[in-house]
Amino acid sequence: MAGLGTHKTVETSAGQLTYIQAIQSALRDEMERDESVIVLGEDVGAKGGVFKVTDGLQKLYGETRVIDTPLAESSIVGVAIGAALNGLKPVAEIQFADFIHPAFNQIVSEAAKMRYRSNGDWNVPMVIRAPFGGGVHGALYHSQSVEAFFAHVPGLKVVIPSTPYDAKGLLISAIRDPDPVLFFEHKKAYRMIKGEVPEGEDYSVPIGRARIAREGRHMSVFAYGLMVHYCVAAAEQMEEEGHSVEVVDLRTVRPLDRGAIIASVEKTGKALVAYEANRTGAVGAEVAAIIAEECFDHLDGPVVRIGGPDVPAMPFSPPMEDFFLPDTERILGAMRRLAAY
Amino acid sequence: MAGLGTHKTVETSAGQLTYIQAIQSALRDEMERDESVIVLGEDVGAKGGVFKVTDGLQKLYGETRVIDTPLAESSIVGVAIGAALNGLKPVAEIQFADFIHPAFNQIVSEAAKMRYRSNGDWNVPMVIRAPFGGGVHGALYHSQSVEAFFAHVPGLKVVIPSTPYDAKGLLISAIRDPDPVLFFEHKKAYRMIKGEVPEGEDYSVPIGRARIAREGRHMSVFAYGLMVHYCVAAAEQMEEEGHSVEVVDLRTVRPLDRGAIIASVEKTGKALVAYEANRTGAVGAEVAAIIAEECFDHLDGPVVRIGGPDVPAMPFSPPMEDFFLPDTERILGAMRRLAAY
Amino acid sequence: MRVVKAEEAAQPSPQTQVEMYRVLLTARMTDERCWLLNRGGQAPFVISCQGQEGAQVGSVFALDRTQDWFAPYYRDLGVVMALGMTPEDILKSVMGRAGDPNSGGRQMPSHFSSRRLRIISQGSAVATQVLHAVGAALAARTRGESALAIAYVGEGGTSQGDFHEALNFASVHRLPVIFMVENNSYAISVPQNLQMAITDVADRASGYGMPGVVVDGQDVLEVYRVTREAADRARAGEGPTLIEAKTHRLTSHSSDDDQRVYREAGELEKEAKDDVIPRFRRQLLETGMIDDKQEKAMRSEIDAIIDAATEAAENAPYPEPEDTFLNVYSEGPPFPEDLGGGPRMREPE
Amino acid sequence: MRVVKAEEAAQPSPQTQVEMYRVLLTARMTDERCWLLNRGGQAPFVISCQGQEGAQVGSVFALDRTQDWFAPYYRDLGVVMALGMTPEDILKSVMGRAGDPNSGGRQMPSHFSSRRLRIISQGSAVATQVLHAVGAALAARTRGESALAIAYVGEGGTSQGDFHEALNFASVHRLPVIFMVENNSYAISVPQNLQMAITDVADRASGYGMPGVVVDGQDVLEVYRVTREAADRARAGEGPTLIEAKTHRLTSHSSDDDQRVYREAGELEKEAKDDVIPRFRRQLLETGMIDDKQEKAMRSEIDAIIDAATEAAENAPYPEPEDTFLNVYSEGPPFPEDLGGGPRMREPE
Ligand SMILES: Cc1ncc(C[n+]2csc(CCOP(=O)(O)OP(=O)(O)O)c2C)c(N)n1
Ligand SMILES: Cc1ncc(C[n+]2csc(CCOP(=O)(O)OP(=O)(O)O)c2C)c(N)n1
Ligand SMILES: [Mg+2]
Ligand SMILES: [Mg+2]
Repeated sequence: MAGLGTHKTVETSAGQLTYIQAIQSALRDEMERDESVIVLGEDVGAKGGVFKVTDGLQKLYGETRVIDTPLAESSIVGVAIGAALNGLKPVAEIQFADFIHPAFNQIVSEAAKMRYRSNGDWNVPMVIRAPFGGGVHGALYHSQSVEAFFAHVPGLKVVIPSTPYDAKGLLISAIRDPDPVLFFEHKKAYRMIKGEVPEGEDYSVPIGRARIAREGRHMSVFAYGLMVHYCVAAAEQMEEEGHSVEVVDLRTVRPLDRGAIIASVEKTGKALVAYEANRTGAVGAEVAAIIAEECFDHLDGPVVRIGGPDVPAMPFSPPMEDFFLPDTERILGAMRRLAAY
Repeated sequence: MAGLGTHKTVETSAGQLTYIQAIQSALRDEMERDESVIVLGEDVGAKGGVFKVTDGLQKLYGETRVIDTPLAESSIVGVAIGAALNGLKPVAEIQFADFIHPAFNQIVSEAAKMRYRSNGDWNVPMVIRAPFGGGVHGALYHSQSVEAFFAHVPGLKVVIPSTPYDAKGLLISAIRDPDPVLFFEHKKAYRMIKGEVPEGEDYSVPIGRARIAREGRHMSVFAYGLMVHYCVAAAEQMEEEGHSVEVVDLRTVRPLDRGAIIASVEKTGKALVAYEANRTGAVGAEVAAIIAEECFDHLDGPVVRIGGPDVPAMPFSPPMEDFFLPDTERILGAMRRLAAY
Repeated sequence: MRVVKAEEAAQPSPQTQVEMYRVLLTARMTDERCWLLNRGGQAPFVISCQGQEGAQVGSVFALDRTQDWFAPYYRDLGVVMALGMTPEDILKSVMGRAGDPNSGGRQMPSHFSSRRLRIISQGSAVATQVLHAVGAALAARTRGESALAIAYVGEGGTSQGDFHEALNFASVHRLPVIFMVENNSYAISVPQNLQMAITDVADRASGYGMPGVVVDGQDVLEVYRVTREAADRARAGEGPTLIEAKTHRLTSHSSDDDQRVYREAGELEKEAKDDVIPRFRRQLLETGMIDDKQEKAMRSEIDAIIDAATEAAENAPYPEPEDTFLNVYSEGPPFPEDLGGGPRMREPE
Repeated sequence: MRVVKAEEAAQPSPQTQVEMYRVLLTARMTDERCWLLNRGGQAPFVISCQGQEGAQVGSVFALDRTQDWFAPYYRDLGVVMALGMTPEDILKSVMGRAGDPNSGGRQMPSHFSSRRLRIISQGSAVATQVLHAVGAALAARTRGESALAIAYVGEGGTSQGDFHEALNFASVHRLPVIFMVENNSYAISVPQNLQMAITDVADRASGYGMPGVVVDGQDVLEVYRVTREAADRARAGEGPTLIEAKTHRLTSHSSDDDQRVYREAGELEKEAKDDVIPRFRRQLLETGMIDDKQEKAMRSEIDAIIDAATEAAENAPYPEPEDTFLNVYSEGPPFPEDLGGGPRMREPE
């Protein structure tokens, strides 16, 4: 595991990087480029993070720029806010998205509202990184998808990349953004997903823009994070069955790319949203609501949602874990039914 | 102010109670009926709460059953959870819904998941009461509507009454419920809304069932809390303009009464959702998504949402506060446009 | 009450002491004006500094107002006035005018903010600002500056988890922070004995390996002295200090509260007798730093300033309704409904 | 290290001491079996009690297992076994079987729970359980029972706001609670000096007006004695106590961690030499409470039990996939999609 983490691996890999390597590379490039960027969190120093995302950074940039914090998320975020107000660009790591809740008040009441409540006098250029998502035997508290809580909060931006290219490009944009950005990394994608990432060159991907992961004419499927890959796989199967499915990778869940969502549905007339979070009240509901409000004249069928079941979280035992996580099969089934509608 | 608060007022009022009196009466009846019911929170004792909801309770039931807690919401909820596990039925007061966030982890990670994670061995019979909503010059942190955060969480129930009858009946159900219930009281309704409440008689209103506040044939309008009254007023105006509008008071936002929502839209063919919370990612999005998924064949128009603007919260200055809060006029405008669609 | 040894160095000059008195008076008289406006229906909400100005003004004058960072809470009118806020700034905020420098009329009164003065914007949730001060100190230390940060919080606020996490983080990293607890022995209606099982909040300091100091908050010069000592320690890299200023809340919690419901009349009278303003005034008269005539002149000067400020605030415009949409994010909203957009009102075509 | 005066009364009987040793051994040997299964690919995750069993077993035996309340954390295999959990219970949970009494295979291993044994279910978020123990104690006190509650937490967990809020609430209301901190000087990779600026967590107690005791966690009888004293205080209405047991984490944080990356080999060897099990064994042999032959017999008995338990667990069924929907609320789901319902798969008609 350690090997994968070091930036060495990043340098020697020729163009192709894993999702986690792309994130490591973005962190290192930005810390190299900008002295005001610091990293703080639990175990991010000597250990290099429980997933090794920050591996090697403390050796490179020292203990003042890579800080092992006490075990207290509210302080990680609250201190990052104060540091951001005084000129630093903190990248805070929450060890698992499931443990972001103790910092909820600092994120929602403070970071999100600082610019607004000071009428633009203050701003909080801060990134909060956290691994999320299931399928790694993490059970109830190491598998959660918590993005919906923050996608409801004006003042925050919420980014969830699905590819190494976007992971690096969006993390760079997040670090350079003058406002607080939550950056959720799918932990199952860390080593499973590989892809092209430009060497050396300084590129970034804009926050708030969706990406057409796969063009299609008969149906629009909206997803983000790991689900994008399952949706593309299902879409390819549908192609063989004679249905052309467009897969839109939202990439940012706040702000949602309304224009891209509406344009795709106006083209295809059918819409499906797939996500891993608890089905009710999630980001998928907002996507469906936008479509129901904006695309009525173009809709040829119900807006279908495939989400995680409405149970507290993903259980540990394999049969229940598999049952919880939406997969290619389940998405394919919904696509077939919607196509037949 | 004090006068209104005491249960005396409650007893002497003949059938007609204000919204706050109905809540006071439910609290007192349940504390009288069941020794295991306790009340805890900031200033709930000697002062009787900042809105006087618990006024007089400490005199009646003593300091062991009406507890002034330290100023720390996470401990209010965390201690209530532990007390509930050991046989009490705590009714915790969060002084303003805006200040529930420090307790977010205890509510979402602990209370909501206790039954599930113990496979049904443990349960948390607890109520969390909090005044919410705007229009009282409360500014950014004394006006928020936070229900969407909790309506996304399996394991929680979220109740928001709009009338004195429902406020008493639903609070009684919440206190008797074996699972954690969040009970949000609209602070502007406390003294503004009056209504019939049966004297003495022991009644309750089931959690999870919507109420048809006003029958109609041409359009369905879904709301909860104070917005219900604005919607009914707008619907009456619409009646004069020749449009029959049905207003559905959701009353519970988790679980939503899917059956009632679907039945109403199948009848009218048009749907509008009005709420005070930030528009994006709120309960209104889930209602719209349910309709888009279940009622496609019956819809004669887009599902329209009227929500609070997507800015951090309701500002203090009167022109901005008025601008933020959806009112009868704004709702009426949306009804007219949807009717004309 | 533990008191640290006196230091002549830590005595403000006569002229500074007179200046401190002027700020004390200005804060008090501005606050009194807010209550008048509240009764007159021009200010929906007032929350007071009255009684606590000594801890506020005494501490700010002991710090470096050209570089230090301040995270005050809603009682700290004395803090922000010592830093340069004017009665007009305050009255505009009490009346929710566009010209309110704290928030442009968005926040309740007394939610102070000014980037220019390094006053960190505060929300209403108590104790969150304590962590922001720690972060500001971390940033200053990272850049090798000699600036420090001070956080102000009530004794009730010390019950929040954030208070504990802030003291712990600051002490682990020996950051240049001063934690100033204004202990007025009430949190709205909750007395100290229901807030904590100890007499002195300062006793919490040893649990973080930092010095804890109790000071009489009604003694401006003592507050100045202990704050100066804490500042010297902080700048010398010796880490944070917890200062507890024992003080009094001379008004009800806010204009929405009536403390006679939960407090003994006797206690209120006793505290009123221990008011910092007459006490500091006496000190200045005895040491001859000011005479009766000068003091009266000062009061009428300030009165005139506050009258002018009141008129200016009354005549100042409200924000435009649409200003509600501004300053959610740095960029203008690319997606109106999502980035600070309005309720959707347009014709569904 | 402050140590409280010895009390003969607080010495467990010889037969109890042997019983305590049996529990120590059972916990240790069960934990070792979990690691074997992990290497064998039958257990995806293991998090260990190894090294901390003394503080766990010593404290439980000092309490009233017929009425007291327990809020353990994931290291506390020794606690739950002292309360009656069996190797089979544990192995079923490690293998995610339906018969896991803690969670029916829903939680990661070592997230203990049993209403029958008054073991409060724990999630993964550290330190939340400390407040639950305070609440359980409040309920017992409200009903006038003599039961107390004990919360176990690591020294890293003490950095959480909830730890502070729990100690504060319990001390204000003088509740019958014992806070047992198992200080193994690491939080995953973070050493104590980066977790807090003090040597003894027990020093935090005075900030809450409660007694703080440091005890050698490798000394089972000392842990028993100080816990008994805290329990007597609690039942006498004298309020909570903070006990810090100095102990060692003999394994990596979990099966996902490798502590050699961040810890010195020397430190690891030194701690291995201070293992509680050989130490308590020596004590029992010296006092003649057990002899070598009996001890060996005990080990093989336990081994046999664990072998049988392993087989039983391996043959135990997994939960049904659809069990995922159960126990979200008390009532069956009236609205399947909303109350524990499944992803919507039905034909949109
Ligand atoms: C998190 C949070 N909970 C509750 C409140 C409501 N509230 C406002 S001030 C206050 C009392 C604060 O007391 P203290 O900290 O002693 O400050 P003081 O007002 O006495 O100066 C309370 C409970 C709040 N603002 N924030
Ligand atoms: C709120 C929260 N943040 C982070 C984690 C991840 N985590 C699990 S255990 C642990 C270290 C705990 O250290 P300590 O409290 O000392 O207990 P120990 O493991 O040393 O016994 C961390 C950071 C968590 N479980 N919960
Ligand atoms: Mg106070
Ligand atoms: Mg530890």
